[in-house]
Amino acid sequence: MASSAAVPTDVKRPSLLRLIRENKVAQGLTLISPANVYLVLFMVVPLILVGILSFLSRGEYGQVLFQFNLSNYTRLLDPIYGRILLYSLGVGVATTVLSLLIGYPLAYYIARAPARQRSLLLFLVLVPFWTNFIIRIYAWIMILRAGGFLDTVVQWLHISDQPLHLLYTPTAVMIGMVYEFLPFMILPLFTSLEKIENAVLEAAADLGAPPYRVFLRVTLPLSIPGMIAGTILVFIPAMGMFVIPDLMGGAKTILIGNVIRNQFLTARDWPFGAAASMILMVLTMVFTFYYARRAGLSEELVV
Amino acid sequence: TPAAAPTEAPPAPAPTEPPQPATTSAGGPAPTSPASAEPTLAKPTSTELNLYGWSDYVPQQLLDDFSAEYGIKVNYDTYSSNEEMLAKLQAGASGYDLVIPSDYTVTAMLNQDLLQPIDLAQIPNFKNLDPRFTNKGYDPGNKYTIPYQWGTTALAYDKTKVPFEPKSWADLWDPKFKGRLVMLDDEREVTGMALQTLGLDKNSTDPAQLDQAKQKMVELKPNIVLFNSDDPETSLITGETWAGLVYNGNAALARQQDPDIEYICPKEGCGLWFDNLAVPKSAPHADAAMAFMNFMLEPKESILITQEFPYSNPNKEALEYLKANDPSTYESYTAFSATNPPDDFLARAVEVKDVGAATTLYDQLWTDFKGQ
Amino acid sequence: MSEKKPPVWLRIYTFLVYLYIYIPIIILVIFSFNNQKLNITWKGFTTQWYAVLFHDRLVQLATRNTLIIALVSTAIATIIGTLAALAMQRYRFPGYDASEALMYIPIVIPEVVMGISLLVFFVLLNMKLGLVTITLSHIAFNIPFVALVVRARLHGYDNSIDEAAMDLGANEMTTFWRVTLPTIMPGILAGAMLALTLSLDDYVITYFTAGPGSTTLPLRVFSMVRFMVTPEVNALSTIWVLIVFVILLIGQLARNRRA
Amino acid sequence: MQSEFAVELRDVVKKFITPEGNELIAVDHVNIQIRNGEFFSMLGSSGCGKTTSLRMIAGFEWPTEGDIYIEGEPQGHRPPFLRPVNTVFQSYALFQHMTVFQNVAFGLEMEHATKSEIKSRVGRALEMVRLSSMDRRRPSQLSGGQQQRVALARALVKTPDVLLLDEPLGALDLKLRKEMQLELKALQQQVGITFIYVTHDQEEALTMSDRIAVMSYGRVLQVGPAVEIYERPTSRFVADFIGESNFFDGTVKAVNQKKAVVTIPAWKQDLQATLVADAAAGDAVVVSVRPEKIQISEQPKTNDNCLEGVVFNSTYIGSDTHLFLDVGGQQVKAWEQNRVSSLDPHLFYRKDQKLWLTFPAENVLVLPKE
Amino acid sequence: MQSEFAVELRDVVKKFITPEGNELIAVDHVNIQIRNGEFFSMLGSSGCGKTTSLRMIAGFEWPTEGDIYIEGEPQGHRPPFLRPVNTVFQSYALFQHMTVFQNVAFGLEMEHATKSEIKSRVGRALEMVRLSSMDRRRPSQLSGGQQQRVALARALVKTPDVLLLDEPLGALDLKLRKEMQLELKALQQQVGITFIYVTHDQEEALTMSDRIAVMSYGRVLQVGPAVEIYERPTSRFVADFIGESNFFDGTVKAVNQKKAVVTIPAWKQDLQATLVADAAAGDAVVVSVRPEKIQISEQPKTNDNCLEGVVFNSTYIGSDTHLFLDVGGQQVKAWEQNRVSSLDPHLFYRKDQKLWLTFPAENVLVLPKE
Ligand SMILES: Nc1ncnc2c1ncn2[C@@H]1O[C@H](COP(=O)(O)OP(=O)(O)OP(=O)(O)O)[C@@H](O)[C@H]1O
Ligand SMILES: Nc1ncnc2c1ncn2[C@@H]1O[C@H](COP(=O)(O)OP(=O)(O)OP(=O)(O)O)[C@@H](O)[C@H]1O
Ligand SMILES: [Mg+2]
Ligand SMILES: [Mg+2]
Repeated sequence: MASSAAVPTDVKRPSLLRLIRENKVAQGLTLISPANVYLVLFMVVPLILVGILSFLSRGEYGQVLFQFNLSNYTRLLDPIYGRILLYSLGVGVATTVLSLLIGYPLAYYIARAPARQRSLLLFLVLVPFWTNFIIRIYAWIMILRAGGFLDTVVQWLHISDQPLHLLYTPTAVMIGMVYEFLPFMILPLFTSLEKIENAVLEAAADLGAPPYRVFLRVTLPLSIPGMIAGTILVFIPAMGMFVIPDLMGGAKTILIGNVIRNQFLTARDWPFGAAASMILMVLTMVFTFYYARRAGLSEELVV
Repeated sequence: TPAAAPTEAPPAPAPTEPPQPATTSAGGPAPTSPASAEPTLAKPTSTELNLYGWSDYVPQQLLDDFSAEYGIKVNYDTYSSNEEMLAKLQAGASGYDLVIPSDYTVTAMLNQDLLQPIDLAQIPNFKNLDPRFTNKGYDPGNKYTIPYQWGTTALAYDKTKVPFEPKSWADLWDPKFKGRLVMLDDEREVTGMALQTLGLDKNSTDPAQLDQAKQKMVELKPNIVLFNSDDPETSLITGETWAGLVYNGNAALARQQDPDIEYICPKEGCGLWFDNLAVPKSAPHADAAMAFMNFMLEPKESILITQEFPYSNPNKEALEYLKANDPSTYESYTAFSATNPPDDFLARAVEVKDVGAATTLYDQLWTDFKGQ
Repeated sequence: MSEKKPPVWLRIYTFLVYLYIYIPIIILVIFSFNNQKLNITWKGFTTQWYAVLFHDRLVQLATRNTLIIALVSTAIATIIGTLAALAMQRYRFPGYDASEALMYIPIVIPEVVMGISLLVFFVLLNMKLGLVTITLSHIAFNIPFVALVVRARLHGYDNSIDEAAMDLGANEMTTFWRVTLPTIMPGILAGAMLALTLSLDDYVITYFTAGPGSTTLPLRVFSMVRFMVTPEVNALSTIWVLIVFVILLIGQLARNRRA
Repeated sequence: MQSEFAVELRDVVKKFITPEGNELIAVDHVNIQIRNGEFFSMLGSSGCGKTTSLRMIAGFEWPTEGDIYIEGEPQGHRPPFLRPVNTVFQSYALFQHMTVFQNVAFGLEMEHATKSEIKSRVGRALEMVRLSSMDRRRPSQLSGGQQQRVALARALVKTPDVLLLDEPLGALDLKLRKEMQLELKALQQQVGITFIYVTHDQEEALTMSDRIAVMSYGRVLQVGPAVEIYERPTSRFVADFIGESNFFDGTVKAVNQKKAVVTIPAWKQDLQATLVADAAAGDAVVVSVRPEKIQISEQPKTNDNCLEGVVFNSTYIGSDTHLFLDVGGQQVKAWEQNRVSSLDPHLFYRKDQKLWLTFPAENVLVLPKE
Repeated sequence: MQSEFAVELRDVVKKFITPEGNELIAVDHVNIQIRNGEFFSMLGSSGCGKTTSLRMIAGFEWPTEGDIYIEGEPQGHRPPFLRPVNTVFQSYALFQHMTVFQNVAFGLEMEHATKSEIKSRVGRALEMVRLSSMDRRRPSQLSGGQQQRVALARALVKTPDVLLLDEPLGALDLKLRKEMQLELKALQQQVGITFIYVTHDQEEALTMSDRIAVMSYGRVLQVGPAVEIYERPTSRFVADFIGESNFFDGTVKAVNQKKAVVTIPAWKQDLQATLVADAAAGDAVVVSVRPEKIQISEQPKTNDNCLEGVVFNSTYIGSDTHLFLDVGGQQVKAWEQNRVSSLDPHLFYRKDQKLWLTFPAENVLVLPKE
């Protein structure tokens, strides 16, 4: 850097500016620090509080006693929580798979539509997603409940004159869950499908592959990153979701989300709730990281 | 006034009703003269009141009247379960002047020293209350709370649908009810019901008894199609359910839509609850809160609550006022057991108490029961 | 392939999925004109609920709060998130992976936990709960989503256009404002849209961080439907959908113009 | 092979509807017959319909009118995967998610070839393109030239009757492109498959092809061997598009079999010329002379077509020197090969130097005026 | 302009740390002096450090050692926006969100020029590149060649002391590239700005440059005018990289001033040759002969360096024919210009035809063995 001293204009500039200008690392840190500082302050610190909380214990009247112990974690060893966790996993998986099955053809259709139509079609997928969550759910309840819209249609079509009694069944829960998470699956799928050039598909056909084999051997594999991103965005929240199962499923079962919520809102056993959420977080963290690493999550999430 | 416009039933022309109290209370001091004559009754200096209450539980008209009378702006923020409110105050949330905890929640709050005492001398209208509903176990002498509304949790059923007329909780275990019952999504009420069915104390903390209750509940599970604490009446109206454990309010609403709905306290007993106004320790405008409690007890103000919400009113003067000014509403109020339970009904009603450490047991039981 | 349209079954399927997506919205709108308080079955046409809505002071207050929170938090989150995206996409620095991990936290923690932990946190700082605390929380969970989307857009950004700007005499600041920013604007807008959506729709976290007088629309709507689903909420959401349509439509047109 | 022709386009028309909604005739009544085993090039400027024609042969597009015959069979709307032709795409269109081996094997798997057969045939194909060592790599780990070879192997391994190549070397840089040209040509002679080669690089076409079809605006202007196309273009467009040429307006003065005398008004002088298309005395025509055919001398020559010119620019490009002269107000370019070491100054042409140009009569072509 | 040199690289070294963490010397003790107003090209194969050198002059990178002088001033770490040079990027790097006009105006706004001044200067710049009519379009609405011209105008409008161009024509197709080459050259002569032109296309460099620097692996091998580089390369690499050449191993037999006699063992024969670098009798050397310098005759010539060869391949490329002959077991390529109409068959060389090749002594260069 000795030579630089020979350059008057540089000497004049404030040294800090020069430091930043010449140091890529400094630039990177400058840009990232606002986010890091903010997230550490408003995410990490609060979570540390929860972490500490998970080692304390519940007072008789639901207040938090500063008695350090591990009982909250040992209590989680009770097989019932294992069962609940598995059940929640099941709901998460079912939702993810169904959204994938329902969303994939749509994403494919949009990705292959003429460029002019694409953004419109995509935007149509997003609109309902902008209304209020709870209202969407109640709309579905109105549709599914006995004598509701669906029954009316069914009777009008003379398919059956008996109410279907769909509401408060697992089917209803799935209808609601998939509805809620579909956009999160379609968006990433769309972006990865859109990236596939027509020429590659033509090449496959040219090499003797009939359409279905073109799909299985080329389209599908090339859209895996999108599937992974979509899976993360759907599976995680679906696993923690409990409002839909409660409202549309009749609250007859209990999910990990309920367990955590109940600790804070009915049993008022915050330490135990904290412990449960710590475990859940660690699990999802591991899951996400494993997957996110395998598919540049961000690259697939173009809205 | 639009706030009341949606009220469809009771037949009383509720939309036109509210203005009268509004106008009268404008010239309020006259009728309340005995109270306001009290030299000790201080006019609040605060200009704001942060009311933190159940959603849709305090009539907009009442708030407007209060503001008109005292020139105090009321912020009405809502919660939808005692525990939501408790969670926030327990965490130390401050700024709220008035909350509406239920009986057992009062106990919990007192134990955590979250409430501040109230000076009954500041609340002359306390005398309007029916003694049956004051001086309760959770707050002897009403040092901290003023009754707001009360009600029951009991058995509602559609008499045209049920296979037979249920007389006791035990009847619900009948296979004929398979997939036809609705239950409050509330561990204390449901477990309590099971305990009562077994002839045990609704607030039992004995692990063995609770375990029995659990077994009993598990047996009932096939008959339950829905747990819902918010609008169980809807499923009764649509016929998705025939019977179930609900709040009196739910039963009343169901009755408005469907006259075939009955509401009884089975022979094993049923539930009883009280909602009260209380002032958090951290309240910045306690004086306004006190003023509101007194104002709310004015008969023509208190009755607004009954006209808009289908619960029971502990204010006997208010009911007298209703009888005088709106007989038809009074009629339907007294006629139905949900709003005006007969004495034998009340006699069997047991209120839920805070069970302290045992709460964990109930939660564990509930988790096991649902996690089956 | 120009004249080869997608197979019939796929077109039908697509139509059905769109139907699935829109039926609830249609029902919602229809029942906003239902003349029955316990909005269960169709009882006849009325527009009274819109009148009710327009006089509902709590809803108006809530709308105001919601908009303030959503706009402010979106704006700030978009700025911070965009900077982060730039850092992540263009630079390597110590603690890179840690920063990335940090970004995933809000995506993976259960909302209740996030809400409670923020509540406890604010109380310990003894901050007055209200619009400020809600906004702070929304910014927190919005930053990662903005960063995620903007990053996707930055992927494949041609750095030489920045160099070109400097070469033509623009210093770092001018280069950023005049060249970098406009170029990645579509990505930033997309990110902002996502943030806005999440902020407008959030219930749990908002509930715990809310204080006196800071009720938002989701909170209000939730308590409205909690005990009785009156058509008023349908009317509310009908208007909501209308506004959203207009907003998105404008965004859409803007995007088309750019393209 | 029952048919004499590997591929035949009979009166093929292809219309597109442009996004703006108006009709666009991309291929306009094209008739081409491509013989078995020949290296056939389609040459034309961007947008003239080369790719479209190729895509119709491959089956990605269907003719609006007319039909395409492969080995004598009409193809109609037969889908690509049923046609005995394979394509090498300009963008290569490799499968990024497969290794080099899997890419090449793909086509054979579609034929349900046995594992062992696939192994050996893919092996041979990769050898042919000298990539045996890289069969485990992914396309992203290969250089442009290597990816190009994979695309080639992938198509060749199917041993199609016809191989279609759409500007396969377009993406490579000059030096590599020249290399690959020779390789491709050698490969074609080795495997004996019919190649249909699309390019807009005329030098490429000349170097590699047995026959060339020159296209413009969807029409075929001339079909013939490289030499014919270059030495005896039948239209000004072809003469101009293939290689470079000087053009002068003139009128035919006299015609005698294939010879003609043309007057160039600009010079008030006659040129002895050769007829390519027929023309009659009095016709207005264009005369075309290739720059390298022009003989430069410092002294006037006695023979015909010798004119005086003045150098106004001379560009040294190594093997040749490009001279730009002014001949009676017309610009004329002439290429001189630098046979002897151009270092000794007297060999350089100076600006404003007077020189004599001779246009050999057999290289002065008479073309119809357009 | 106080200094004789527009740009000077003094002993410049640039090291990079590769992602794998090992050190890479991209530019290795380079010394170059570029005169005011000259068209200077940097030529070299991919990865040899051309772009890096250019980026250091522009100020996007800083030398690890040595320094860069512009108009005699050391630049040190001065940022790009303070240097009197401008760059035309290979990727054009146009601002997609601005119109053509705004793109060109950008640089002037940075100088805080007045509205009216900007308007007139941009107008002139666009005229210069013949885009005046398109000033309202966006880059995405322009063809490659047009975008290229915008990039050019954008840099030129700043009237820099030095213009840096990094393979500006790399992305254009052959015909357009040739056109733009002449245009650029003309433009440079018109505006008289110093051009530093990076390319890996030797023909391009030869056509356009006043002087060329040939680079390889970060080092400069030879700097000189096109003719010198082409006709008198001082190393085998240069001879091979610039144009094409035949190379034969041999040993110096005798030296006499600039003349030498070299024995080619393969042929057991001596060649009269010219010395480029000095060599002494007995040295093992490489002899280089350009294909177009070789004279072909059907009868043996009496003069020196005349050898017999057998044609094994002849490729017609229009203006020339490329002959590949076998001379005593060694492959020799010779370019013949098709002066006379190649249509008459006897003018074609047949495979296996015997021919006589003469290597003119002044074009047989003796290069050091590497
Ligand atoms: N799918 C399509 N829809 C509309 N027009 C098209 C379509 N495909 C090609 N065209 C038009 O048809 C004409 C011929 O296109 P084609 O690709 O065959 O040209 P080309 O000779 O291959 O040009 P290039 O050398 O640039 O590849 C062009 O004007 C093009 O715009
Ligand atoms: N930022 C960098 N970090 C590490 N190595 C680099 C960097 N930039 C260039 N290099 C290396 O320096 C060497 C020279 O690169 P440079 O771009 O100058 O080559 P070039 O002559 O321009 O090649 P080309 O003709 O392909 O553009 C290459 O090996 C390249 O990989
Ligand atoms: Mg093409
Ligand atoms: Mg380069």
